[in-house]
Amino acid sequence: MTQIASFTIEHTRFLDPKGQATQALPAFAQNREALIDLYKAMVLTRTFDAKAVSLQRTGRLGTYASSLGQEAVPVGTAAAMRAEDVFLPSFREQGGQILRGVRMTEILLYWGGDERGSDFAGPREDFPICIPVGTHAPHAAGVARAFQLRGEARVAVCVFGDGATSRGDVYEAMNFAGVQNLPVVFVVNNNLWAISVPRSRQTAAETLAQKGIAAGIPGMQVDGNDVIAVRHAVGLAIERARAGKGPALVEALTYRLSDHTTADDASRYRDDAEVSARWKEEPISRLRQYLIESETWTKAEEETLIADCAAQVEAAVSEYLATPPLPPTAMFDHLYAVLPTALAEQRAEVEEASES
Amino acid sequence: MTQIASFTIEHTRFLDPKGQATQALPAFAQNREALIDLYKAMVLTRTFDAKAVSLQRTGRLGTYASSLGQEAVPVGTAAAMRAEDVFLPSFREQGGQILRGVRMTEILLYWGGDERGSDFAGPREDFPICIPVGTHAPHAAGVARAFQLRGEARVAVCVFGDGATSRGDVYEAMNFAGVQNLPVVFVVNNNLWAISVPRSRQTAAETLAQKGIAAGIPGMQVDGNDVIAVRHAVGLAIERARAGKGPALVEALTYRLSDHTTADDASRYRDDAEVSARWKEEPISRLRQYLIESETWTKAEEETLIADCAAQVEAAVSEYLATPPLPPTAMFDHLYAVLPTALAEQRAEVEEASES
Amino acid sequence: MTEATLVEAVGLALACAMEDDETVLLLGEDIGVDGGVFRATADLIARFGAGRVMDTPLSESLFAGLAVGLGAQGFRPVVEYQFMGFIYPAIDQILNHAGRLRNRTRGRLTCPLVIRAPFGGGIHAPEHHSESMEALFAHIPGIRVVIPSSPARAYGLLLAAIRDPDPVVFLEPKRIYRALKEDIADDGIAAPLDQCFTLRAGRDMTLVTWGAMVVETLAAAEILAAEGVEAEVIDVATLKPLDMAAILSSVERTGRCVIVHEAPLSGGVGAEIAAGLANRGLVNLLAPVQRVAGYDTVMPLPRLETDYMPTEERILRTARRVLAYA
Amino acid sequence: MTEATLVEAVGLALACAMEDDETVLLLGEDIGVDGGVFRATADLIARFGAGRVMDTPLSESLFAGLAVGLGAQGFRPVVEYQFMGFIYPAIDQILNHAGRLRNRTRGRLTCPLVIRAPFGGGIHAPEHHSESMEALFAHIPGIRVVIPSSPARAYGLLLAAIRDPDPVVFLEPKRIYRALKEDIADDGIAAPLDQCFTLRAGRDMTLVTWGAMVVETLAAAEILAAEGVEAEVIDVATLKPLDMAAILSSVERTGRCVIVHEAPLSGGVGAEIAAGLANRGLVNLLAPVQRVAGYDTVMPLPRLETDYMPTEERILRTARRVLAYA
Ligand SMILES: Cc1ncc(C[n+]2csc(CCOP(=O)(O)OP(=O)(O)O)c2C)c(N)n1
Ligand SMILES: Cc1ncc(C[n+]2csc(CCOP(=O)(O)OP(=O)(O)O)c2C)c(N)n1
Ligand SMILES: [Mg+2]
Ligand SMILES: [Mg+2]
Repeated sequence: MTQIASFTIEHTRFLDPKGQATQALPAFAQNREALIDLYKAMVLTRTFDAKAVSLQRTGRLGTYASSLGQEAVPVGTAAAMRAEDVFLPSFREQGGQILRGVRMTEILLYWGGDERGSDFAGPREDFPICIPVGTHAPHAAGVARAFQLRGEARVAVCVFGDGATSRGDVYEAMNFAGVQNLPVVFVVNNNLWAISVPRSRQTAAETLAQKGIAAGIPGMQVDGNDVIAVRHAVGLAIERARAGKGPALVEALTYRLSDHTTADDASRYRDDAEVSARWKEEPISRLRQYLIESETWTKAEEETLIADCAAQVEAAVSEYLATPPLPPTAMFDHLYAVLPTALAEQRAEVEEASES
Repeated sequence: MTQIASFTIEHTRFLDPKGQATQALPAFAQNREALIDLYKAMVLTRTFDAKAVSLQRTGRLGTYASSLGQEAVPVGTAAAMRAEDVFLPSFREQGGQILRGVRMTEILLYWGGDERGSDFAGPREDFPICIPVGTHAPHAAGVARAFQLRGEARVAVCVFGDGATSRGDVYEAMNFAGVQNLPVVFVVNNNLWAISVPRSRQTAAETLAQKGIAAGIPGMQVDGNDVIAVRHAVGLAIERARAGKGPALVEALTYRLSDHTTADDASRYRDDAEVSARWKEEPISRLRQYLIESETWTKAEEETLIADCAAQVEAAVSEYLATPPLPPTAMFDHLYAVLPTALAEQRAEVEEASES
Repeated sequence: MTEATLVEAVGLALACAMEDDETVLLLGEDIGVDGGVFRATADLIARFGAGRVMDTPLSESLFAGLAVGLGAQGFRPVVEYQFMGFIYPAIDQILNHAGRLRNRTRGRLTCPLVIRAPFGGGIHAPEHHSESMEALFAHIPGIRVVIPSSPARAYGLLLAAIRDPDPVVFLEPKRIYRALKEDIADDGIAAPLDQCFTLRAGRDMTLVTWGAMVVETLAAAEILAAEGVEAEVIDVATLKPLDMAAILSSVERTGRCVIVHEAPLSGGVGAEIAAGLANRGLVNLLAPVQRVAGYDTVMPLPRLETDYMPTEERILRTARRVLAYA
Repeated sequence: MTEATLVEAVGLALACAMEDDETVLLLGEDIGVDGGVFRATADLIARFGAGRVMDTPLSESLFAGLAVGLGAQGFRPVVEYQFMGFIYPAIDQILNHAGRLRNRTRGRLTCPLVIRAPFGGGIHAPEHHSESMEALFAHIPGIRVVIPSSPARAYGLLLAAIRDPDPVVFLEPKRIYRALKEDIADDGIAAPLDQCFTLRAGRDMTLVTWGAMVVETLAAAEILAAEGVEAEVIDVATLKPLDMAAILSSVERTGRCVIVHEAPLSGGVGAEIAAGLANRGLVNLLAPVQRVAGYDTVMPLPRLETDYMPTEERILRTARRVLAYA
């Protein structure tokens, strides 16, 4: 027997659960403003999530997927991107979408059942939320291929969950990205649960990062509750991809503190004790602790931030609630570039019905 | 950064291209008869393939996929199986099927366009040839799950090509097999080409064996032109699986000396020089060389074998050519257990048409 | 007798089938301790164990293929897809393998699997959760497509589907999962496959439908009855193979037919029914056959979904036009 | 003017579109140096380079998704599936993404992709290589389904499909890939989508068909003509959206209609056409609409495939029955 290949998987963390630095922070984190921006984005995300859940509970929003406890993953990821990169989120990355300029009103419209929620005023090339798990990984490869063909220094960034790593689509996309050396970064939000299925029943692989090995692309794991680690590792992967060095897979290890969605009741399948224990590791208090201890964050600033986030979210909610639905005929208006004549009769029927 | 996982891939070979042992042979190969049986099975396969190609060329068979140069993979694999195991081949493993008792007449009927070719008289639980690449890997996992549920010490063995490793189905099946610890062995016939696409354009992974790492299952590579190595490594994997220790992936590195199928002309995309060079590594002369040099194989034995293989193949061909087609109504007769009344009219129409 | 909703009846049928026959197995996402996103399999893992009620990884293409392997080995797997919107990766296995295995091996290997999925709109579900694509399955040779429209039929038809020796795609109208309760004897008696159910007898016209649309169609029939028009209401139930004989014999009597389905109009199963009537060229047809269906558009998100779905009013409007036909 | 077979015309259209518009890209298995298993893309890699003519790994589900990403970025990807039998893993991407992207983003992101696949029986191909499953696509909202039936129409319709801003599934009848040559001007002029083509005018009956069945249908029409019956022959060409207006106007004149397709009868696109006629309730229909189609069985392996496929004789038999109808 001859050994012909060998691989290792590394784990990166900068802040431990108590907010203590475990090693020297990366360059970007030397900048107070940069860290505070990450902190603010996470707090805004949590404020937004809480409001969205309460809108759902009071019948003013459809099913909603909170990112409670996982804010560092989308926020750290989006923070590592440039404006001209393209973000392909799944359904739990509102934190990253907001940071990239998707309006909170749009996100509410989407979950409130209105297609205009995916017509982002902001990042026009970003993909809408992807519900069928993992099916956007091939899109990300396609977007990256477009960049590569045009010789653009842009990167496609695709986020999906631990459950998604069991989908053939995700594997096929990573494999293709590897063989074509595409500028795409895949980020796994490993929150340890796919609805009721724990990570351990999803795969026998010791890490999800090693899924990259099958595709011939580098895989690494980070502490997904440490936004500095996420921002750092995803940033390295993005800049590596931008430099033409190909794709990578980053596994961000975090925990879903909420139910799967508002339609779920996690107490049916998950121990409360497990959840309580995990609260000790969540990303916001961890970074706050670090900021406070490095004496760069005051109580006054915290209070201002909380008030500010609440106000921003309230404004978005009001705008959302005040948006009248589209007319029923809207279902025909962007079906094709030009409505085929064969459909004119159906459209007329809807128009008539909605007028009567 | 902390290293949290590491993996290695090993390569196994016993006989080099000249038929020289590179290390002590495994136990089974100490037995002259065992080695001669492998040799005979490979020669029979090559004889059968040559005949099938010539039948196709003369319009007496449909498209056919020869296994020229790759005989060691199906033969070594099937030889490592027990009768009660279940074989799930793709379309190039006739050598393994024949060894397991599928009649050559049946294989000819199949490629000749007759469904009875998949109604094996022999291994009744073996799967028929699978044409849609890689789609039988989930079947193998299902068969293995059946064995596991019934507590049977049986193993499902699934063979597919290097191209198939790019299919999501194959990954999903391996991943599931891993997480359920199923008694299934996946064998990749890595003949370095998927029609015109070379292995290097299929994936950036350095080996195909490492595809197992993503599924959390062991992967290993063997010299697929060394039937002893194939028989040995697949045998170890099968017995490991039988003992309840879970699935494995074996990559057998070989070379497709023929066109992809009789419908293909490989000279359009592949250098003749590459093919000629690879003839030096092919499995049959390699084992013959070893047998001759270890003085267990005589010229007379070789001649008898060749005559015997030719006779067996001729008998199968005659039987095949003498088999009249099914009546047209046969297309209804195994569509459902009982033909639904809604289809009676269609069947009657076919019956009428075929009588007139 | 147990009072049960449609989704509870599904659970009762699964339990009954598993009790009777230990080759019956369940596979799917979250069907174990969670009991399925609609709770159809609630408590079954406790009763039958994790061997027979298996939470699978998130691999939709895999499940159907796994079931083919299990089926060939003599098990009767029942696979749950969480929503029809996620079943499409399985079409390859259903079409290329499940529907063909018996035929291609001349009966040597068979595929007694059931694929369950909730479908249809009207519950304000997220994107991709509300479509009705039964026609994609109804065109595939070698399989059956069955849709129940009441708790009792869900119970009986699901039992029949599980016991059937061939693959069945069993689609559950989730809008009426909990719409009403019905007494279920839970006696293990299956309902017949391949047959329509006449839900209401009538002589003046035939309304043909299936799934959740049975509700609006029956309501429309009640209103027509109040106006003196007796509409026969047929629940097709098995969409493939189609019991055209039953539909023909009704329309032969009534002379008028309206077909109602939620799926997009073009190429929906309603087309096959209308074509079946057209092919037979009923002499006593008093009006052209009409279809009331979803539009040939993408199913809108919840704010407009009710504008997409056929309503009692649309059914009535069409029925009246058909009745008015000279 | 070049003389070209249907498959050569496909190649000419691809080359013309790539020459005109550098956002047009090809993806698929073996389409590069090998030129595609049917040689449709022969020489294109030499002419346009490996960037625009890309051999993909063996990942059918991936291709369509890749094309969605490329399309959203302003490219016009043309994806080749080697045979229709291997296209089914792409249905998820076509249905859940390609057909919806424009609508769900209100036109912000679009999907101008073309998916090509050869289909149909009659060339003694292996298992899974001979099916006709166009109806599965024709039911999907937001896409077009186009099938050419001659070299000239293959050229013109493929150009139109590539230039169309929305997704098109373009299915090529491989039995007639090399059946005849036609003069192609290669002038970059597209043929109209969404319209039927009348291949033969006639007053006595309408024969509606598409793809390879055009051959048998025209042959049947010739024989009828010799008997004094003038059949109009319509090639549907765009199966979705369907040009019912053209079919209706023909059948209104002729009073008789036979629909011919190779796909299984039940739920085939013929059902939608028959239903469209039934819904309109043509007053001057002289005979019931009939369909001549493949059976609702698995397409048999080559030894019996011609017993499955509609023949000129079956078309004639049905046409005569329709003509004899009182
Ligand atoms: C293809 C598909 N199958 C099933 C579902 C239903 N579903 C929604 S989210 C989810 C679990 C996803 O788990 P994971 O990928 O870990 O993401 P998470 O929800 O934990 O963020 C499932 C099964 C879906 N949306 N898409
Ligand atoms: C899903 C699918 N796609 C495409 C094809 C057409 N095809 C047949 S064999 C083949 C290449 C297979 O390559 P590989 O897996 O390496 O097996 P090999 O033929 O080399 O033994 C292709 C593309 C197919 N049969 N199935
Ligand atoms: Mg998760
Ligand atoms: Mg190969």
